[in-house]
Amino acid sequence: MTADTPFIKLDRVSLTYQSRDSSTHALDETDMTISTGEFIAVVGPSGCGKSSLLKLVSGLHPATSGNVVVAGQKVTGPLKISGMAFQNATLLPWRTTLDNVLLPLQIVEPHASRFRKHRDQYEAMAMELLKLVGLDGFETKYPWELSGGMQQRSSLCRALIHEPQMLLLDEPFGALDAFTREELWGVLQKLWMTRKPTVILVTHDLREAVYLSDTVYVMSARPGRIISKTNVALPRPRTLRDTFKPEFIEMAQNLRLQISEGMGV
Amino acid sequence: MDSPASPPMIEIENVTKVFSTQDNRNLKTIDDIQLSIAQGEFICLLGPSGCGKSTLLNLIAGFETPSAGIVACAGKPVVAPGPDRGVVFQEHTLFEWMTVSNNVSFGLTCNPDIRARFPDAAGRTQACIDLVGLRGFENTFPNFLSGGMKQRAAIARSLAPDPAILLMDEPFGALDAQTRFIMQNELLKIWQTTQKTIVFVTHSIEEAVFLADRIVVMTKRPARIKEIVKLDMPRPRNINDPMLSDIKSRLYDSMASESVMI
Amino acid sequence: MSAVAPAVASRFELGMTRALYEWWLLIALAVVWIAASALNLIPNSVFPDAQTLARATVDLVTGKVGVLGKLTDHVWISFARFAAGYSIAAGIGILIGLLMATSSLIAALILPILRLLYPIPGLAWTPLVIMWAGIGENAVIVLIFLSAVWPIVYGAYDGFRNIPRNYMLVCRQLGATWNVRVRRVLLPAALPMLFSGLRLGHGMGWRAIVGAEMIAAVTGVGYMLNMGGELRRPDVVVVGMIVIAIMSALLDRFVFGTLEDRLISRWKR
Amino acid sequence: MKYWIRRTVSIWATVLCIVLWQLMCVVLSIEPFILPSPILVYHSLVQYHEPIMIHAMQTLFTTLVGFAIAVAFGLLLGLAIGVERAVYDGLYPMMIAFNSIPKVAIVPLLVIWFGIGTVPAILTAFLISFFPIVVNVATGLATIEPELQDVLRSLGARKRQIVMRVGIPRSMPYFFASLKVAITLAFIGSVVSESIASNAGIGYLMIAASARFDVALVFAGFVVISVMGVIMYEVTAYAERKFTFWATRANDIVT
Repeated sequence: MTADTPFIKLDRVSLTYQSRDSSTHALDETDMTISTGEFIAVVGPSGCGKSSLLKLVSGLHPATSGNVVVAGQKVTGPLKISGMAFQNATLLPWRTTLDNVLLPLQIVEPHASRFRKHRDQYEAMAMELLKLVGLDGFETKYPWELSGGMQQRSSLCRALIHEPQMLLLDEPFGALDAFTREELWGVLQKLWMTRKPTVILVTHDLREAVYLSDTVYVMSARPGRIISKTNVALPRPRTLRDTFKPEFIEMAQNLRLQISEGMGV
Repeated sequence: MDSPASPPMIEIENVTKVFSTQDNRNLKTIDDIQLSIAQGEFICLLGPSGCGKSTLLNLIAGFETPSAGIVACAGKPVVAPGPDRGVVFQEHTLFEWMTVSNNVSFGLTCNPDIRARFPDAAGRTQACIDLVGLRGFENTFPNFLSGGMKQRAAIARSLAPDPAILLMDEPFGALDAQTRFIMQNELLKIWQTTQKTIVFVTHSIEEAVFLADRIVVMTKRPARIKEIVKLDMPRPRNINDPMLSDIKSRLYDSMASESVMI
Repeated sequence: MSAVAPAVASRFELGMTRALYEWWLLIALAVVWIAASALNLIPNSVFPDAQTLARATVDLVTGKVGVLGKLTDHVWISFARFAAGYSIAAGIGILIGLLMATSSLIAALILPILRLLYPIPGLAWTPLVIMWAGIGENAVIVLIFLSAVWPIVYGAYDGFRNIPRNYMLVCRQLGATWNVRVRRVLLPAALPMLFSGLRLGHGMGWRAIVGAEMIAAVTGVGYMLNMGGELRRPDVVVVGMIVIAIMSALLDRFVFGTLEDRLISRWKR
Repeated sequence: MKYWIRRTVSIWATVLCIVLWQLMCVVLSIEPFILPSPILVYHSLVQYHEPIMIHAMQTLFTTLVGFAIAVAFGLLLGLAIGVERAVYDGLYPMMIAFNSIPKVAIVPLLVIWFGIGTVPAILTAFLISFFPIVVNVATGLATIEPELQDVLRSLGARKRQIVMRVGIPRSMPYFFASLKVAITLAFIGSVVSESIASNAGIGYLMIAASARFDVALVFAGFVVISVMGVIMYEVTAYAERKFTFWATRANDIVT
């Protein structure tokens, strides 16, 4: 399913946040190897440094020690090859859905300098993505006219519009109700299967992790450390009905136990 | 419905609730519900959001009165809220300006009758705090507690006057998945220790299947009882149990037909 | 800063560095002003230099500027007037806010009037108040009242109105008595908003007192300041401004700050 | 029908108040120099409409000029503070100190510098009204969601791009909300300054009238002030609705 060359490699990476009068040891000696086009999920207790991992890989925050290598290069600053989405959709309320999706193209090169001339072409790209997530017909709506689930769909489109090689998701469905969340798993799976970016998904929801990913990493409580790696060999595309199958449930249950152990409960 | 061996703790007889809206329309939220709940039973009310589960809970609590039918607890018809039926809400439950122990003792000191019933309020308060695992946080203010600990304190407060019934309105709905799992286990422990009758409102199938003796599945508004699923498995339940996954699958289909997807 | 330095010294250093960092502009301006004073670059008729300001302060405190009276007397008079006007505003404002929150009928009756009167600046009432109450104590107190009362009403109304429904449900369920509900639940729950209304009202009242004394009184810091203007004494005006700023800051910081720490900050995050 | 009544309730309440006021004056036969009836006030308005007009125009002029300076200055300062941490650190303590001085206290100083008249009124209007604009614009800029900044930075956006694409549009609702407050304050500033140190404007007119015990004219001035205040407020509120219709989260805006 995945290519052999590692796309992301973390080598004994540690991260300590230093503030005025305290320091927080967020990540400790973490090793990770992620192949090109792989979908991985990171689960673990609250505040275990899962989100810090994303900051390191995206180059938004430098590691305190150790090496982060993405696409064969050591990460020293923002990479411009990643798309990000968060629990909060963070759409710009003064832009329509279409314009929100187009935002990265106005910033990232080489698109930014070509944007004005080739706007039609870019809009067609965006429309294609919106159609893929089921938002065609909503492109002229403003974010506040959309439901939470729709906002999250547009946020995913915005993260993917510049065709990033890497998609970083920080609990993207955490604020949605159960039904919408499960529906969006299907949407994300479809997006991934058509575009094949390398995905790191940070989540609380073990069923979500198993449903979506090729590999699930479990992190321990702070300071975060990878304590287990589980391959999910279920065939794709996966459906909600699969989540009631015994092997699925068993996998989720095992992860739950590992997390409890990692918390020292 | 099978009749429980002991006399029912809660009896809901042909209850209907109609609200009148601002523009003078009548909105039926609950339609002819019949349900009896045995002493010590753990009941989950499961249904789509906004279907009237909470209204049913409010009727048992006595916050609302039925438009038709009767709700009775321990053989007496419900006319007003009372300390015999503890309520735990999803949020805004703890008094922010009181420490955990003052919150818990509030129910023991807020009127003379109750004060007479619990001469050792301090001891009772400490016992409840210990029961929910909050020892060491007696003097902490709620805003300095995590979401799970807040709900622990809220449960302790509702348990303090020793109610026979605990009514819980999606109490773990605002917690993250991990904390929710811990709290569900904790609640089962408390239930087994205290032998309360619990009515628990939720829209999560997983939660209902993990907790309940009987799951009452409700339709979308106006809420009727769609089916009642009885679970005999011992606790703590193993989620791997194939019986449970069958039930979950069935409940999922049952719920899916009642909810409108976006 | 070296890591081995003793904690006390490093905290002091840190504090100094931070103060310097945060107050650089103010410190720079003060340095420029003192330097310009020393070189006699500022004409005293435009802005007082350091020496003049210091002398004016001493003269005013000791009462040497005959027509202007003693600064300390003015401060006390202004303060007493403020206390009187503000207390009345607090009492009446909280009462009205509470009544509005308890009855939607009262709220519907009062809100339109409130919306109409709130935007009218307290000082715009001055001509009317002078005619009704004459120049002097009463006029100033009424003007402070009229400036401070509106935010207090709104604060109390919002505070009592926005008490989460669940609090009342919990009280009903546990069978709390009326007394317990009011004293232990309603008042503390409304307190943060009520308090911010009181604090806002304090600011408004304090701003009004200067203008009111300028127009409608012959004593008080505002009057002294106005006289300074008429006597073309920028030094007197600047001393007055500084005194007023200090008085208002002291009240806000020490009275309201302490109350907030004691009553609210402990539990509100 | 009901909706229509609810929309106009403040007008009805005002009408009701005026009717009650008139009735009270007639029934209790209150002396006009204590409380003139609305009809007397109306007569005064008509009788003195020419001087009232002239003074009102003067007040309008000083208010608008002061307000315009405040908008330009406040917007620039707010942007500087919101974007640059060092500017924020340097200016913040001074702004707090400045804000705790009642602006009226500056009027005598302005009079010493510029003499009695239009300039102190304009400056008072400016000084009293720029503060909320600064605070709001800076708040809008400073509260960009960290996640959004991450999204933009991961795309390689420079600070200037973040400010232009997100910061400034985002601070616009805050800016327009602050205009409503600022115009009211500017109006207060010029009226108060006129009452203390001027020979023109509505503030001066009212003080002069009260010195002659012409109570009806004072009330007429009051009416003019209210009407002008409401109109100016509504104009800025209209501008807000028009330009930042997309900002539905009105309640997290500082006022």
